[in-house]
Amino acid sequence: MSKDERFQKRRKNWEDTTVKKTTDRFPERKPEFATSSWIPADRIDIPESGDFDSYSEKLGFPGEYPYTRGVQPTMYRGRFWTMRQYAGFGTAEESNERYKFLLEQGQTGLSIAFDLPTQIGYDSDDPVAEGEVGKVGVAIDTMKDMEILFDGIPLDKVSTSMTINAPAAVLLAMYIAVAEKQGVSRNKLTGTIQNDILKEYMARGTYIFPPKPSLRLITNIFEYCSAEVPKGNTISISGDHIREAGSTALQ
Amino acid sequence: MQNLANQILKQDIRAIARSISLIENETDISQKEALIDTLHPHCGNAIVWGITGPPGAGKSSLLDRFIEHLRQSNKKVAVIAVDPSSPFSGGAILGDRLRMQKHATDDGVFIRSMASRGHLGGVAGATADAIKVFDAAGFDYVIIETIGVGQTEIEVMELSDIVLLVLVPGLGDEIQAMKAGVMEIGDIFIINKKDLDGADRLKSEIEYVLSLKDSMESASNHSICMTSATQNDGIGDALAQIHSYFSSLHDDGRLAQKRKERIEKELKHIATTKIMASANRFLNIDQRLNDWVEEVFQKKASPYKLLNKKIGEFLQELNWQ
Amino acid sequence: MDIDSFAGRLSFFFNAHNDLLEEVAKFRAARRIWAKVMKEKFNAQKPTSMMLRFHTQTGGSTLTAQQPDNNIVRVAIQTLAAVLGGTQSLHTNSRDEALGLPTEDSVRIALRTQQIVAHESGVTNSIDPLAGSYTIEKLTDTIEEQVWHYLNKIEDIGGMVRAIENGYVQKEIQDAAYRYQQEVESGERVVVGVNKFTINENQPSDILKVDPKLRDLQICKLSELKKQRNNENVTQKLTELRLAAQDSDKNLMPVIVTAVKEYATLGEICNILREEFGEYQESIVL
Amino acid sequence: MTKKIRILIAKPGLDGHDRGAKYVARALKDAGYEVIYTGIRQTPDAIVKTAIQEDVDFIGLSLLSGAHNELFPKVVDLLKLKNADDIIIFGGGVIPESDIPGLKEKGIRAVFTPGTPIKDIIAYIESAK
Repeated sequence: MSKDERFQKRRKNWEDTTVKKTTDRFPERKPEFATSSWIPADRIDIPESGDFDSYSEKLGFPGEYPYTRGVQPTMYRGRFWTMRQYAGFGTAEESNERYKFLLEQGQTGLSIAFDLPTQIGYDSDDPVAEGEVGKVGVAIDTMKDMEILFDGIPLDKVSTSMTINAPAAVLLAMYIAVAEKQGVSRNKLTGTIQNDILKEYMARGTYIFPPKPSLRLITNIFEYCSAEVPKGNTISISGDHIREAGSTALQ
Repeated sequence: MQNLANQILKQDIRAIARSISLIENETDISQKEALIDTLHPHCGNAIVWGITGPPGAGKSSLLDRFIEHLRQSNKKVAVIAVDPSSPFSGGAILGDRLRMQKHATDDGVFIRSMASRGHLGGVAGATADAIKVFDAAGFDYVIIETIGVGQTEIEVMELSDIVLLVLVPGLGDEIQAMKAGVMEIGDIFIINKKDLDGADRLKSEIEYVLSLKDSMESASNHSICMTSATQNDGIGDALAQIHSYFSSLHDDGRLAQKRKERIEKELKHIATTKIMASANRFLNIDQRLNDWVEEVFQKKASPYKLLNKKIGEFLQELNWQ
Repeated sequence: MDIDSFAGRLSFFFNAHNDLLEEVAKFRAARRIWAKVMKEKFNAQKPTSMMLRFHTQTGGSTLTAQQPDNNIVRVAIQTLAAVLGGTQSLHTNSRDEALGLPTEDSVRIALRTQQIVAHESGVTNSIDPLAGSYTIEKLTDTIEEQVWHYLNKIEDIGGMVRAIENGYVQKEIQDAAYRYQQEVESGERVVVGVNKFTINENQPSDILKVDPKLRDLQICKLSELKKQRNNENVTQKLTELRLAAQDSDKNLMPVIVTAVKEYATLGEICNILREEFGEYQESIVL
Repeated sequence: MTKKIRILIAKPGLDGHDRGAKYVARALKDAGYEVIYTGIRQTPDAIVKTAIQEDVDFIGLSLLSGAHNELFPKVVDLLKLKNADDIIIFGGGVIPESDIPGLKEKGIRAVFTPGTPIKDIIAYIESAK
């Protein structure tokens, strides 16, 4: 089969527009990429011939619809993914120590694990918390604990992900308040709260409220953050826990 | 046995639980019969509700709310929640109480899950006698939650003073259910999940079917309630209707009539069961059935003639003639 | 709300299991489906609304308590799956997480796994390097097709909230879980070190444990704080919160922020919301 | 008729990971037992009262959060208090081997860690009933 020029044309168009727009602002990690034996590695490999329309419709180019090949035009040639270890246990003091260790080891983002009473919105002194305090994550009762948790960690420098659903509004509020106390204004904060309540009902069981008020809380967080914390991702929709509950990849 | 019965009358939780197992297991039939006979004089005070309807209608959640309200007026409530046994393994997963688990620590509530163990009719074979245990133990209400498969669940009608039929819009089987005659068994119709689309339409459909029925029968005061168990909406209203329905049953003598019919069915049932058991024993004594099969197979005897003769001999032996 | 005003702020949370090619195809299919749904169904205009960005966690349920060091290899495969699938961020599980909390050593290895894939494996040199593989593209298409089938079915039921309420979703998940577990038990599905290649072993002794006294300590801290804070202000903020909760047009965030600044506890705030909103009861499917 | 074995499968504590508990419940049903399932977040008190009302022969406790050392023995103690310690308790979940002797000493008769084939649990029930 002879070469189909349309593929190369499309690729050039992609390099000149989508890629260029990105590389102008964020250059790639290295000027040139190659394998261990110095075979040059192209930014992307594409067919030379074949069904051009099907390729464009199903695969396309990174950073372009339908994003099958990735959402960023340069992907990991630009920068690596965020290495974000989910961690937290015991008291705020112990977790703070672990976070500092991880940041020293080259981790690029923090991910906070909360204990079950915190995830379900109970204080440590609640009778139902017996046996559970600090077990699967850190115990947070008040903003005081949150202050200790992030002591010595500049919140404008790290991106923080909090795995919390039902009481997300409260923990986000504490996070914002701690940042302000550190002198970091809320519009400098980056991160995510995993705030996908549907998942709780389906798979993980750390729900508190019925679906309707839960959705209201999520919407409230959304609107508040759009105005006040523009850099944060406020919701993260989870396939993980549903999979952990045993669903197949398809589901 | 007297001891177990006494403990039941003293509302001992463990004794109640154990006696229901005794009834279910049928390991010792004479013991079970003695127990029920001892309890009999103490029965008849509890109000018995049956709650039925298709799976997913929210029977357990609704029941959970009813218990909540009945407890507020300090009534003691027992629940018998029936789930199907697997026809293959004989095992069962009994999960109805899950939705009522917040009452688990309340001593005024007793929830017992029961597997059907092959019994048809939406309840278990042990349900009728279990009701008596709770009745004698002083529970004000005994509520039976049926399996919920629909058409065949008529037995609950024979066991309860009032049957609550729970329906829900959108299951697509409303009309089917009406045709199949499930509607006949409900005294009170409860449309649960009333906030869903189609609830009002379902209500008018039921009203229509009831009006047809009423034109054929006289004296009917069926009522239809709309509830949402999850939102705790309409529960008090539904209860008020159930209570007033019960008062009317009581006042015009239908309750006594119903309960007598229940006893009649029970007696017939016990008689048939016992005679069946004797018949089985008779047929299998010394494996004579095998001999008869051989005789009939070889054309040495014909079935009616043979059995008329043998049964005649048997009854004579028993001095029944 | 306008779809473009918030869709760009959504991110997904996936996990990566051991079936490398299927996992890569899953991530690619997910991006394509999301883009189509946002564009065609919700009429999104902004490209960022159509971009599915996701965080990946390696599959906790794939870790085995038996021969825990094998988990390092599993996590490495899962890391590759996430990276070849184009993840935006990644958490790698530690080898000992089926036993308890991870130790510092285990956490370091888990992080090093990511760093080795990033810096040494070379898969980060070209973008989407598995594209065009017959197998990958077939899997991607198949997964996409079957996901559409599920989405349509859920739509028929009346949406996700409804599908959860009537137990459809839970049942589908449950059935898959049951089937998986039965395959493992029958040996049809090999789990190395669990149902094949087993050894007699003792569990490692260096499992990190949380001190059982920790709750007492935390309770102490809490009661101390409750004495020190301005309780009048706390009560007032909590009352404000209750009023705001009763008014469905109010945004609760600002009042929650002021309440936590007064050191109102998580439980105090959530209890008010519990009283106002009620508590969810699970619809369980067995 | 023979007596049916009834088993309560309960999840004490706050963890919501009920995949294992549900799997065991379903498998025990397939093995012919009557299984009562309570759902998640059950207090020891609720578990014990449920077990007594349901007149079960066994209680299977499942816990993944690590609170087993506190919560399992509490169930045993409450059963004793109610004179119902003829009910046999077994446990399962993420339980380090080093905790098992302590749990057994406190009256948990068997502990099944992740990966235990269901036939082992059935064999245990058959031997203990």
